[in-house]
Amino acid sequence: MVNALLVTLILIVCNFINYWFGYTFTTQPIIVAPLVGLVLGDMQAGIICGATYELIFLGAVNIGGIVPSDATSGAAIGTSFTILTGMTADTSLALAIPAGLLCGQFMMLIFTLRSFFNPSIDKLVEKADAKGIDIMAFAQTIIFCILVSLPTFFAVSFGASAVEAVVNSLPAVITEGLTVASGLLAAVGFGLLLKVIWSKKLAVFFFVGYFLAAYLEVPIMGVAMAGILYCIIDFSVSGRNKLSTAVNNSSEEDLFDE
Amino acid sequence: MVNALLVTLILIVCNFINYWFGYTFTTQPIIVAPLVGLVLGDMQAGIICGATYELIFLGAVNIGGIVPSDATSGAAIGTSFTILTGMTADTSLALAIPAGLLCGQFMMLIFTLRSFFNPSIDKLVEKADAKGIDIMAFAQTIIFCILVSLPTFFAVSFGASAVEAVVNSLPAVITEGLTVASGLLAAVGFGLLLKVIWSKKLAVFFFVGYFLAAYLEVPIMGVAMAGILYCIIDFSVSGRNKLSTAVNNSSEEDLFDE
Amino acid sequence: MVNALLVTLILIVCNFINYWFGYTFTTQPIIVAPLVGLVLGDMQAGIICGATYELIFLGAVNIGGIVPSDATSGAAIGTSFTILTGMTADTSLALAIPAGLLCGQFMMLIFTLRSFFNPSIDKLVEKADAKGIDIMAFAQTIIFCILVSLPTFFAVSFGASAVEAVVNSLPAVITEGLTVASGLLAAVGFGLLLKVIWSKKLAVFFFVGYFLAAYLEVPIMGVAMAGILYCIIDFSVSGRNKLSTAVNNSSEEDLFDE
Amino acid sequence: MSKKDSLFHLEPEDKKMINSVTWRTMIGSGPYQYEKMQGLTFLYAMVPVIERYYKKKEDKVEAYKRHWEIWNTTPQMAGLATGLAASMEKQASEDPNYDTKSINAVKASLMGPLASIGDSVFWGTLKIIATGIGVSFAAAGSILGPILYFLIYNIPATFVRHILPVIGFKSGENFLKKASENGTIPLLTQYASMIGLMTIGAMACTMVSISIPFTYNVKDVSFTVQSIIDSIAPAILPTGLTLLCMNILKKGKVAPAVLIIILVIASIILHCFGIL
Amino acid sequence: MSKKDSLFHLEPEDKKMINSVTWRTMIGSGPYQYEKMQGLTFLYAMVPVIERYYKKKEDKVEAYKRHWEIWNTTPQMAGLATGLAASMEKQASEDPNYDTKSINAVKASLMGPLASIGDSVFWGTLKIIATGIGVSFAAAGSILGPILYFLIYNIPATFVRHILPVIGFKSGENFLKKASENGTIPLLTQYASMIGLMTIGAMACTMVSISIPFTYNVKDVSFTVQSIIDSIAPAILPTGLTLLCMNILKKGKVAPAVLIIILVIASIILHCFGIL
Amino acid sequence: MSKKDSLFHLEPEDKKMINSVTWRTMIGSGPYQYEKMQGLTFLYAMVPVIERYYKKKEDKVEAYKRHWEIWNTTPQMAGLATGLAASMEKQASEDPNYDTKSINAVKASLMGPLASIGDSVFWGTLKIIATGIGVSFAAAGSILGPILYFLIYNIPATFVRHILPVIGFKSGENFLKKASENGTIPLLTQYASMIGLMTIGAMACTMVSISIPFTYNVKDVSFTVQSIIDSIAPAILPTGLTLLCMNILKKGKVAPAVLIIILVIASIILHCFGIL
Ligand SMILES: OC[C@H]1O[C@H](O)[C@@H](O)[C@@H](O)[C@@H]1O
Ligand SMILES: OC[C@H]1O[C@H](O)[C@@H](O)[C@@H](O)[C@@H]1O
Ligand SMILES: OC[C@H]1O[C@H](O)[C@@H](O)[C@@H](O)[C@@H]1O
Repeated sequence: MVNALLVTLILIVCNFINYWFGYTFTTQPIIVAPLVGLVLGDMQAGIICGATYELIFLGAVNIGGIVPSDATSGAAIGTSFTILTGMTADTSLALAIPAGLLCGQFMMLIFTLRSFFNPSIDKLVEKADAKGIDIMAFAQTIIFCILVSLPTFFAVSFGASAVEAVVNSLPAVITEGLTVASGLLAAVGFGLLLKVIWSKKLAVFFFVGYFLAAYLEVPIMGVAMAGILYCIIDFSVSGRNKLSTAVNNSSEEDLFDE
Repeated sequence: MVNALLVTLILIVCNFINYWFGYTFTTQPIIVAPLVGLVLGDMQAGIICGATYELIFLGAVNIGGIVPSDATSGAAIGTSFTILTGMTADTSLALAIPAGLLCGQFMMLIFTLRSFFNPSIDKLVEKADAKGIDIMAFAQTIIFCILVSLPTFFAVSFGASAVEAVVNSLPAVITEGLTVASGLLAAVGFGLLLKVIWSKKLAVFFFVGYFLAAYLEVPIMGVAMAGILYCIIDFSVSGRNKLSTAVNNSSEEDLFDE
Repeated sequence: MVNALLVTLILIVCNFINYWFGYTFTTQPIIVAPLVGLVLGDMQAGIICGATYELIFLGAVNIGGIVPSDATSGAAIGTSFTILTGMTADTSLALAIPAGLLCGQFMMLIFTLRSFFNPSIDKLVEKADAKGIDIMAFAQTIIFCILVSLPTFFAVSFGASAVEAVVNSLPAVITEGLTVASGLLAAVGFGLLLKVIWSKKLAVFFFVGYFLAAYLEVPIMGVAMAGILYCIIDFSVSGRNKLSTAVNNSSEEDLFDE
Repeated sequence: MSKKDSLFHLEPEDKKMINSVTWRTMIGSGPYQYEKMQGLTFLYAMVPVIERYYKKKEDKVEAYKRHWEIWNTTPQMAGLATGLAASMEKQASEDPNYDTKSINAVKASLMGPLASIGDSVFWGTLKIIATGIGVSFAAAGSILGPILYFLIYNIPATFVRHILPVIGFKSGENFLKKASENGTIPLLTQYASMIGLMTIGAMACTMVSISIPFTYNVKDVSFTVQSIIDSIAPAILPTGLTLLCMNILKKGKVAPAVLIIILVIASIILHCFGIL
Repeated sequence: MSKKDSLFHLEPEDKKMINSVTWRTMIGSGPYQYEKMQGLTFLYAMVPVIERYYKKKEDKVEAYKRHWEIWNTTPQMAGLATGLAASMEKQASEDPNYDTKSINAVKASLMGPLASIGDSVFWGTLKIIATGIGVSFAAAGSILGPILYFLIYNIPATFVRHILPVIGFKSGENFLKKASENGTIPLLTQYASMIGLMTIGAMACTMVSISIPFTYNVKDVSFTVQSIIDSIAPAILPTGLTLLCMNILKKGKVAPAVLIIILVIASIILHCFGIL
Repeated sequence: MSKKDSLFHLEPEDKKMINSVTWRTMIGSGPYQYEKMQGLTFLYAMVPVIERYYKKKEDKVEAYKRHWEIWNTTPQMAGLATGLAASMEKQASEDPNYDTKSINAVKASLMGPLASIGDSVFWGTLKIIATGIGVSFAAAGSILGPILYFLIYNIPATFVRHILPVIGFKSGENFLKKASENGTIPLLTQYASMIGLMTIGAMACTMVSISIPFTYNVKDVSFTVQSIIDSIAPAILPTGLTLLCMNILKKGKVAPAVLIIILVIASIILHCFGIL
């Protein structure tokens, strides 16, 4: 119970820092899991869970309000059970994945229900009630942070013993299969990201990235750098800069030039 | 004799599959040699000969009807003697290379003599004799396949013992020199290929390929991929696609885009 | 004394070959140091000093008549003391660096004082005295070569024992610090070179070079090659060659094309 | 160029207001809902602007109404719009003939481009870079993992969050007009997408792990299927699977959650048969 | 786009005919000769077309004559021409005013471009890729060598062999006209050559092997000439030799066979002196 | 193209003169001074030209005066200018109406471009390549270091030194006019700078060595600061330091010599604290 409360508190704080300060990504598994580990007394395990879940939930990103999976809650629940019942991070995927999926649905439910407050906002607007708007914005955010943390509270409070029994009885073939799945799942995430950015015309750059990483073994920072260099060359050397000088001047090349 | 017949049969089949089914490259040493090895009872040796000869005869390609060397016969003869007399694949180059050269001349002789049949084809055409044309096409192809396999038949039938004696008496300096030559000779092949594709304007891409392979150690598939990516970018991003949309639409980028 | 004379002679010859035959770079430490080593009886040490100083003085290049440091004298003095007193090349930086700096100032003094001869050249011109001009040009060059070698003569003649004492008394922290400095100092040199070539528009290529070396580990020759290939493609393929054909024809692609 | 003329210089009064707008803009998706999306955020961000420039209550009400509309973009990018809206509200408050409809028109036109630039830069590139580095430390159990992750992502993000409202406010409408006319916005969108695609292409093949352990023997030499695949093209399975997922998701018939479940089950089954 | 309008959809009757044309086109260089080159192949490929569209014997004869002409191109690419000729023959058979000379004109204009695209794609790129992978397995004695070689080459080649006649038939003359007018054909040729040159450039430096074993000693350190060359530019000898061969062959004074013999002799001699 | 028309063919008389000009041009910075810079070199290089074409003493004096002016460019490149000046002097001696002012105008206009091409090619690229290879051998104590350094630099440099005067003389003014009109010179300058920047960018990160040995321990795992930096971006410290130096030098307030001293002192101090 105390554990559940502590974990929930961590979640609320992480969510709040993320949503109130401009998407600081403190809700990402790699940050949530170590903190959960910290309050449950095994930060090391938390860090390792964080690494595992970060990749699993890599694509569970909220784009356009579609939440394929709530990575934050998934990571918190997975890490809690990993530490409380002593499983490995890989096995706990059997919990983290479904937990993330369910909580994701719950999150989208909140996004839907929240419209019920719109009439009262209309009224605040009619009265030009600045104070009221401020309160409403804060209230909606903080309540959201609490609500999305609740499932984790219930899961950790009541689930531990049941979960332990279930997970212990999983046959090896399933836990191994889960390990395999843990390698695969990032594909969904990348698929979701790609879906948003993909365009016929630019698709070739996906393969350029593939080429750099697969054949030249360039690390990801180098790939991004290559992309930026290409864009700068394309813009400023290959004569694409028919744009007004105003724009040109504010481009990044100024950096090293007074 | 049985060996010679078997090898010749393999050659005829390989040639026929190549020439009747749209250049399937079943005439390449890497495919012919293992099959010859198979019928002579040492497929393993055949595979290794195939690897050696494939590189030696790499550029012995029939472009514009010019046959610098008949790789198929060269490989068949070389493999046969390698297995029958127990030399190494490298030493047998002393046979495979001249055999290939001679058979290449013989092939071009056939290309020349074949014109003698043209008057009879003229007649078939005058009579709109569809059946006759069909037969003529088949006959010319199959007879060609048999003819180009004959030198191999004679070489393998009568050459073995003589060859064994000669090869055994080669001084080490020559067999070693042949090994050196086996490394060099692909240069002629590449030279022949280059001769066809080379142009002042595009020559730079030869060196791009060199750069990718020599400095970045990109394997050949990666080099081809780099080339394709460059072309797509050049076409669709750098604004070269002033072509009508019809063409543009059928370009390969559609692949992943409904 | 004999040593000092020998070293000075080497310096004069190196300088003369450099300045009379079109900047042959015989004044670079990598060439001067081994020769100094040769006359002092330990060429091996000279070669290693040469490698060390070449990097230290890498950017001490005379661009636009600004001499940040006289690499030649610095290398000669450093190498001499290294061999004569038996220090290591790294420690001798404590001498080579200040020596180079001082001699650099001396060199620029010569560049300034030399203007005093201009009136007499005016007179030679008025008289169309070809012979006189020839003599003047030769005299100015040879005297310069002797003058810039003098500081080294004095340093090596009189400095050895004093230097030995000083250097021996340097605490470890300083000699180690000098080794650290020896790694850093090329940055000044590159900074000087960059200052000259840098432009907002082309700065991106500095980072392209960085990318190739740091991420793809391309050696310097390969980087230059990549640059040349890029320029050729940019010129002849990407349609930048709106230049008259005259120019186009003399471009380097002709090399392999009759 | 004197400091006063600089793009980033603000008078103290303006600075105070823009600072407030900046922090308010940050709540981004905090009050997200499907009807007005981030509408409440925009409204909330405009409070200091409206309170400063409008004195009459009816003007205030009108202005508040204007900003209580649907709004949605990448939170880190929204500042350009709120800053711009602030400068437009200022003009509107000074000029009675100002066409206030243009304010919402500009907002509407900015949503899409800002979201597509922002989503590829922040979701598609920056987050992935941070993950790449952070996970490599975290997997080794080092606390540096989360710390580097947080810093690598937030240092540039914080910079963007704070500079965009200033740019929006200072450059005003003109900026937008110029930027769309001369093609800057589509070009930036394209560049952002290109870099995003490159990073995802690179990450998909290193971070999605899938390999076929199946081994077969010819005589005494043994080959794995995976080694053959690798010799043809390295990491082609992860890349292929990623593209497959994208295509499935694009068709829209399978929800991401369902796809995840399918993949988990498929992994278990294929593992049973020794294929994965 | 309904399936019927698709570029690749054919009516059953047409499908049967094109199928036959496809297989007949494949005999390519089978009946090659220096006078008519692959002329007999083209004639043979047109049999089902002529027999289907023309009823009168004189029309048939005329049509057969038309295709008993010199023809030569990369066999894998020829389908575009035979397919196109089929569609033109169809129009000619329906329209008495059809200018049948255009059929041969089109054929003549296609030979060059198809050969140059085809030769660089099939000889210059695909075969070389297949060799690169196949040989690496075969040299280790694995049967995978020939198998992968065969598949890597023939999977794409088969696709091309079967799709081109359909494209040629369906898009008809228009395709060709458009393609030459808007520059597609020269552009494709250029792209094919570029990729071909790149692969050959890459292969020449990895597959041609030549090195100078000559070693010399300075004091107790020993250096090989090869290591010096490598430090200046890796694989420069194979690349240089390849370019040299090309230049010699280009001048046309030395036949390839002679060049091969020269190189073999040179190798033996230089090896005697310990240089190679 | 017959040999006579070739760009590089010279009549024996001309050959003798240009040869002399070539060798004289080489003294380059030998008589450098801050007032006339390499002016004496140019004057000296023109001696055989003036003595050949002008017979009257007053003409000679006038011509000598013309070339006793400020001149400065990369010594290896100067031949283009002296060759060109020779051809212009020839015309001037033949045509009494020749506008001799144009000779100095041309010289003046060439100084800048030649210096910027030459400095990036010779100082920025070629010297650095030679250093990269030479030092790697020399550091291992091999005499090959200086030898390769000398050859790698001087083989191309000698070629350039000898060919430029011929080009300058043969192509005459026209060359220059065309080259500036059609943009060759700015393009060449740009290309030379690009390659120079690339090589320096590459060398700065491999030849400047700076690393932070500082190590810290978390539990029993120990991390060095350097390994963290490397995982974010390899060799970012040397590159950053180089750019910092450039910026400091560009501002012009700190002389190179002073900067060197500062860096040496800083190295010693930072090393004391265990940071470097
Ligand atoms: O797509 C734009 C934007 O939409 C929503 O507001 C959220 O999903 C954000 O994360 C996203 O950036
Ligand atoms: O060059 C076109 C074509 O010519 C001949 O038909 C043969 O050599 C083919 O292999 C080649 O593709
Ligand atoms: O900058 C042009 C030129 O100026 C001076 O003459 C010297 O510093 C040369 O080394 C340099 O190349």
